[in-house]
Amino acid sequence: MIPLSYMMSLSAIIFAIGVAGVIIRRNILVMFMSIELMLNAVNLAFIALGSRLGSMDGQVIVFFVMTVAAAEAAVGLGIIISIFRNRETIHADDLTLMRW
Amino acid sequence: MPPFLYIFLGALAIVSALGVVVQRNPIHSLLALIATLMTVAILFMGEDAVVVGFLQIIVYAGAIMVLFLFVIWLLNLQVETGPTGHLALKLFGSLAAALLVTELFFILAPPRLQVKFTHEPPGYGSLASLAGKLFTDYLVAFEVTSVLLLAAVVGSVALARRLPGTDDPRAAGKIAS
Amino acid sequence: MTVEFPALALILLFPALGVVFNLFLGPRYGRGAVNAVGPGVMFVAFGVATWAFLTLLAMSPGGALAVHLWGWIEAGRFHSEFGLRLDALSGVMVMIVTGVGALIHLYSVGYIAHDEDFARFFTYMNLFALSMLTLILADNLLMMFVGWEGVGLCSYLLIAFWYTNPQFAYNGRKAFVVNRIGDAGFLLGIFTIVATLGAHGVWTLDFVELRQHAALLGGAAAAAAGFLLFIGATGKSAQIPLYVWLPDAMVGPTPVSALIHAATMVTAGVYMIARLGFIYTMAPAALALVATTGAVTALFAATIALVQPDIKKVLAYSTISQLGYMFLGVGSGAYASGIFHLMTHAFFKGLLFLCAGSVIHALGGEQDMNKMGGLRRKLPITFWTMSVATLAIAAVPPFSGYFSKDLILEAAYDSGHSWLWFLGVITAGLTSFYMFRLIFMTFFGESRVDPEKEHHLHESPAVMTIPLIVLAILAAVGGLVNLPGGLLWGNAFVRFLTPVVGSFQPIVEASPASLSLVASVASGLGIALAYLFYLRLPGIPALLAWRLQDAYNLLLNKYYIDELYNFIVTRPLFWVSDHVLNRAIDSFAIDGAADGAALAVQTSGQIARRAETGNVQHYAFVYLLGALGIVAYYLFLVTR
Amino acid sequence: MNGGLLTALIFLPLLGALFILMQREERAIWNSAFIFSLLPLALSFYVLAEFNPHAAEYQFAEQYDWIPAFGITYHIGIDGISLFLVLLTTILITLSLLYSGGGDIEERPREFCFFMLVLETGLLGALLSVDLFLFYVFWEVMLIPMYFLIGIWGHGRKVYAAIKFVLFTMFGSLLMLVAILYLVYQAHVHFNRTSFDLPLLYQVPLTVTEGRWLFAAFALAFAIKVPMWPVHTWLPDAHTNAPTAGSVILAGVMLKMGTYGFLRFAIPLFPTVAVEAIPLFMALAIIGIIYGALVAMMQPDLKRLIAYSSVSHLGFVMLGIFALNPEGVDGAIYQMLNHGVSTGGLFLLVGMLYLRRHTREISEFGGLWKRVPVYAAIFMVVMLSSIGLPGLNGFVGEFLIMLGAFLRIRLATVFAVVGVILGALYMLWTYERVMFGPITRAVNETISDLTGREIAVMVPVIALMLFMGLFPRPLISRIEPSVTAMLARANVAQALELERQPSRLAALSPARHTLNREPEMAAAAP
Amino acid sequence: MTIELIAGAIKAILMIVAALSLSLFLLYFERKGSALIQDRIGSNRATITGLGKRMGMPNLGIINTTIADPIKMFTKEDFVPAGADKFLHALAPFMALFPVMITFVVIPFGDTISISGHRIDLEAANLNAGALYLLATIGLGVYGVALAGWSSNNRWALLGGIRATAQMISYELAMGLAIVSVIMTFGTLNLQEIVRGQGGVWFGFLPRWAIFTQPLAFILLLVAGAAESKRIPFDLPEGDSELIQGYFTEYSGGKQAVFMLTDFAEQALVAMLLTTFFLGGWQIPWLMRDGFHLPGGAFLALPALAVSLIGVAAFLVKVVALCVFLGTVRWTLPRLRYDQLMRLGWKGLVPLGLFNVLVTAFVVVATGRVQ
Repeated sequence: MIPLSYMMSLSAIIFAIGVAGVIIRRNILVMFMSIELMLNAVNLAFIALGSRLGSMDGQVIVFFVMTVAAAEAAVGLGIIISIFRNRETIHADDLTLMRW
Repeated sequence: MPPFLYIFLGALAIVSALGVVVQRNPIHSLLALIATLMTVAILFMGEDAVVVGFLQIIVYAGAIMVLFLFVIWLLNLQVETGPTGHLALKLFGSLAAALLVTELFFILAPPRLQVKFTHEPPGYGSLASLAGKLFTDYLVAFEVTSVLLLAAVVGSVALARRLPGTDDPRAAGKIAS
Repeated sequence: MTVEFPALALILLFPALGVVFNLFLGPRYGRGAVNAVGPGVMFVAFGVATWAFLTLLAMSPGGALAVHLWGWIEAGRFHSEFGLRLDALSGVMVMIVTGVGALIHLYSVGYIAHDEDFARFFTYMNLFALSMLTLILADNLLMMFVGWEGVGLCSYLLIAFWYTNPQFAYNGRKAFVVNRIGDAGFLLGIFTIVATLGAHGVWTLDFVELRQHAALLGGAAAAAAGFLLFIGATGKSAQIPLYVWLPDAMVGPTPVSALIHAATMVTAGVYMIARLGFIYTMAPAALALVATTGAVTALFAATIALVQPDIKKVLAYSTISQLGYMFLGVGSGAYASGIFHLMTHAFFKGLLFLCAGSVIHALGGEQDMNKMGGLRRKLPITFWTMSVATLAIAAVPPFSGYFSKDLILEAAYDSGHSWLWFLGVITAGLTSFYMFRLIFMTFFGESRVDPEKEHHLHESPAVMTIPLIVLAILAAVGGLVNLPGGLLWGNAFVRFLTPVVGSFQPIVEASPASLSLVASVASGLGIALAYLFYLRLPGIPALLAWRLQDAYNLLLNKYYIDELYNFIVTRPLFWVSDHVLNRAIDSFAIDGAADGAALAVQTSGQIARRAETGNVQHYAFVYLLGALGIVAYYLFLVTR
Repeated sequence: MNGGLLTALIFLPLLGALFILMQREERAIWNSAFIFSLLPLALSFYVLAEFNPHAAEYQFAEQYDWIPAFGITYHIGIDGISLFLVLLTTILITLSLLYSGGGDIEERPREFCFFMLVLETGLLGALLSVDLFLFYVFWEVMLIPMYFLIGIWGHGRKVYAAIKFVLFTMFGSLLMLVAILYLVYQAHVHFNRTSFDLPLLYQVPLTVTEGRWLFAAFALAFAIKVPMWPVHTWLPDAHTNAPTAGSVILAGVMLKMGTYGFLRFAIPLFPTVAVEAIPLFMALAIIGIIYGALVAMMQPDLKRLIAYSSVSHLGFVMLGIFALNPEGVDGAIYQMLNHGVSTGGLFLLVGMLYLRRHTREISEFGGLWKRVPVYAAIFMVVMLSSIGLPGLNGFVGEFLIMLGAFLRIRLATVFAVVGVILGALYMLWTYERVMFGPITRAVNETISDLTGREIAVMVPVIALMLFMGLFPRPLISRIEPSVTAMLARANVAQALELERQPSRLAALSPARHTLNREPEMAAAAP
Repeated sequence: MTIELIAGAIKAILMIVAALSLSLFLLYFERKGSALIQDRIGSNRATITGLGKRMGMPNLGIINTTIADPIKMFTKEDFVPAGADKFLHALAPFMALFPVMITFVVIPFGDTISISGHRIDLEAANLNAGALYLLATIGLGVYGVALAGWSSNNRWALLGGIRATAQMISYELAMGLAIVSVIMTFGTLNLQEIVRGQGGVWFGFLPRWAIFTQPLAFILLLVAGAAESKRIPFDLPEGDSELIQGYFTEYSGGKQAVFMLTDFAEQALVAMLLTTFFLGGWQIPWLMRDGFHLPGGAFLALPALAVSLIGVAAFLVKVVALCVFLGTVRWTLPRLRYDQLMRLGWKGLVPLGLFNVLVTAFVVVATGRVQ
């Protein structure tokens, strides 16, 4: 069986990539995708630990994470659409209405 | 799961994840993401989470990503052009991310990360076991989640739809607020 | 002993009714009703007062009528009531006020005949009568203070009666504020008494009780109280240093000047001191102060009166000086004589003002004596009555002024203030001089009235002349109530008052006759000089005025006292409050501090909010840094 | 013992407020508002009738558990100190609603009436609550409606004024909250039961230092509300920019909350400290009196002038309170009422003038008497009462205050009377500039006299002035027992004994348990 | 071990071959069947040197459809439009084909047979989560179409892609629900087990096929499957009259062939699914392991291997029959409008499916068959 720390490290890497994506991409959509990446990394960690600990809870959590991710995607994309309709852009650094 | 498979899938996952970030074309990013999801799903199965793995493919790859695809089409997104803004931010962001990875490595390195290894019970990862958990210990959470989904559906419709009879794009915003 | 006499309340009630009627119904029911009600209530009050006074006379000496109305301020240990008390002193005063008051009200009917604000006028007049009577009939110091301030208010209102003239309004305010200064002293005096007696467990201001416990007061407190109350008196009775308002008060309608600023209100101070004689007797120092102030004021005012061209101004200053006499009297401890002069003065000075009013009325508001002269044929009644009054004020025997002034000078001498007596004598001379100057300039010589007024010169209507005549009679014979000791009913008046105000203990003995002789000579000289200057050799005054220019101007401008006050008090006060307090401290310092604090917060916020770029990715980055920090900390923990 | 009476009194206005929110048509709004302000008025008069004049303790008291966990109870009661302030509140609210209905408030009448009634609830609650926490709640409740009243219906820099008002008051009251909590904590330490109930907190023994700090906190909160010099600067702005009704309530009742707070809380809770503080507060009060008068004299704006005159008058009240003897305190309470009536009246009158000319600049007026005799006459009376003419209400209060102060510190009174003089000076001057002289502005030629409604508003005010001036006894006799009780409870007499030998102050002050409670203090300390 | 591997490989190949040959059959039926239905002659030219003609037999056009057409297609020019995303354009057809193809591995085409002691399951991959796998792969089918539409930089193509995607996503739901109800009835995700569960008879004569217990689900799966495979009446994505060729407008030659292949394969797949889930897969009425047990007690013994082979045959027959049925439908019904399509999907099938699942759940609980 694959050592736990390997799986964890893999998830860490994917997570970090997701983080980087959120920070460096201007396109909200892609930032969104990167968030999904992070979620998946976390899921991976859950699964790995769960199987090591022999408890289903990890998988259950992942299940929930997916569901929530689905909801989040639905709403998030809806928001993105209405943003685009109102502002004609989905570039993060153009959407700075909430500044001083 | 045999090690070579792990190495292969891991590499694939990392590469495609990187693809998500570095691809300039949203569609390509999306494909890369899908690839990542698939690989991760397979990794799940390798970790005896078969059902969850399939669910991941069905829900994530099969449904959510299609949503993304639609949005990309709706907004008719093209390749990101022009200077992509805060280069310093990009630089430091990547550095910070790298730093994060290293830190996590330090934490997750074997000596520090110890879990009390227990053998998986029979039927581990099967639909039955998952359902068992879901409908006993996590029943409330489950129901709440269903409500959450319902809310999300209504919400996203309200957000995305235009007011009937108006071309005013802000109408969507009005509905939303 | 004291007799319950509820009818006393009526004396107050009727003027009160007058006020209510004139205020609310007067304008509606019109001139006739007001003319009837305004003086009417006064006459009724006079009737009631006479009734009460006769009852008092019927009683044995030292008796009093009293009625307790209701408890007023009762807080903690202190308590004071609304109660009326009519003893000899207040009796005399009430008679004067109601009597003279009634006459002057009557006179006013004629005087105000052409003014559309008659209702307001009589409202004020009645209100004044009410306050004045309250002041007099009050059976305790605090209630007296009510009247005290009330009359001040009325004088304010009446001086500013023709409010459209800013100057008049200003004079009214001046009168009130100056009075207020005095009243402040009065209040402090009250507090002193209450506090001192309160320490001995006596928490009252009732005159009777005060008199009983006066001994507890002790010299020092008595002196303090006396002094403070006297400040009040100087304010109300226009003594140095607070006399400045009275001359300006003359801008009011002349009946007002007659009633308030000659006959009654201004004498309140004298009354008060006589009323509290028992305190002053315990404080010789205070008493001496009173006497001195009185004498000095008398002389001071007289000198100013010498050169004033305005007929009412002359009378005003003469009033101040006569008041000075009264204070000299009471200050010498001869309270009765002070009151006596108060009474006679009420008669002749009231009369003088009314006559002056009649003259002015005839001349259509002309007050400058240089534009008069030779009026004695045009205004015979006015002339005769006025000359009677003049004789009285000039202390020509047997006119009333003679007896009272004599009594005062005698008292002054006997009480050891020989030099005050001397001042008094000089003043007497000056008095007769300027008074006859007035008469001569007004009624004798050739007319200097400008032609267009000349032809419609006319004697005032009966409603105005009748009071003149009545008062003239009083002024003539009023003095007889107190013939010098030894003669028929010698000292009747003084003896009548003694139980209330105490008898006068002379320190040095002198023959009244000689003193009175000196005084008479002085006044005689005055008259002669006036005759010389203004009838025989009319050039002299101008010559003198030219020769002694500075002195003349000094007198003409009333020693520049107003200017002085303006310069040392009023102006600095306003300057300080405006520039220092209002601008510098309030707006700048205090408010500035408050706003400054706010501003500081705001600016810091302005700076801080720069961090809010609104760019999600910046936030995410910072967030990530935070996460890094936490992980690093955890790392540090686990690796340690 | 009719329970629920006071509760009804407090919450009837709130009920009315909610009812008004349901009204649509403007007439209905004003009428219902007026009716709903009449109900508490009637109730308060009933209370007055039922009030036992000889009892010093709380009457009609009610006490229910509110938040038992923290010993917070809903404890309300009324005594001589608060009785007439309650009456004043109900009367003034009614009058100002009656007035505002007459065209003073054009826009958003519903919200206006709503806030007015909510305000009334807050005021009454603060006056009637015996539980410190309850008091604090109402104390803050007062704030919000007034904030809106100024901010929405005000004139000029209304928002600035509103915010300034709220910030100033908040600042103080938060300190007070801290003090309250500390006090309750001490109560817990000593009687190991948590309670915000005033009677209990009176018993809490404190070291002198604690006492001083807590007193300072309370005093600051109340002093700002009073407002004492030099924390008065919010007042002119708030008054000037508030709508008429707002100014009336603000001056008439709200300022009294500060002085009331001193009487009810600051002094009885920390008597010895209060006694120590006498010279300081008397000095501040006197500065307030003279300063307020002088600054008022210089104001070009009528409302501003009146505002500063309030500073002066409240200075008198503080003077009386800190005389700490029956005369002074009675006078102070009486003066609170006077100020409520007379300054309230003045603000109403100025409001009426503003309604006609839309300016409050004194220089804009002059010679008005000819045009508006009735107005001028009423103004005259109100002004005279405000400058304390004997026979009108103002005098009684001022006299008692100065007497009390004189019995405590003679010099104080000497300065106070200066205030009296100046009061006359600036008031008469103002009156002169507004009413006397020739008519300088053409617009003033056409200005109309008071309407029936306005006269109806002013008549009660005048009547009150005369009544309170001539027959103060029925009021004072009801006020007195509670005051004497308060002073006794605050054992000022004893404290004064000690004041003579300050060295023994610490030893003999109510905190005489200090010595034997040091250990538990140590124990209590975390 | 090795045997299993070999067997697996064989089975997989068999499955692929079956799929491909079925596709070919369908291609043929597409041509001649339609001609038959529409009373045309249909393709009948190409021959191998006119052999058949000489023999005097009619030209059934087999050569045209099964050989000529494919050759023609694969030899045509592979055209890539300008501005197209070449990579994706090339990738799309295979992304479409791949999921379909891998789906076949979980379809059981026969009973377990034992060769020299090795028990071999006649199913390429016997997954415990077979049903889930099914859904997953079908779900992935979307991307090929979608990317085809997008990558060819053509309005019609894009529209077609969008239509296809939406349609498939919508009908996957109904499909899933139908399958779920079946899964519930048999209480397993394993297709082989499901098929086994359909063995035997009720009341002595009625086969235990799920179509009898789940008729509604059958119809659902039938319709949904038709829609999923974008066949008429659900062929809006490639509705010729509107979108020329839909998402593969810009495809030609081999790539287009792959798309067509995908279509046919999908059709076959749907047929197999229906067979497996509802028509008892390889089961034959009254045939037990040892032979036929006819109603009325008659018995006909058979060897095990024979039984298995008959099963396989039966399976194929059923599938072909279904394919023909689907084809017939295709040439019988008119095309829906898009809104009708969506209404049918979301307002018709999905609620029905949910209702069905509900009822099934009640029944299952009531009959107490819950482990």
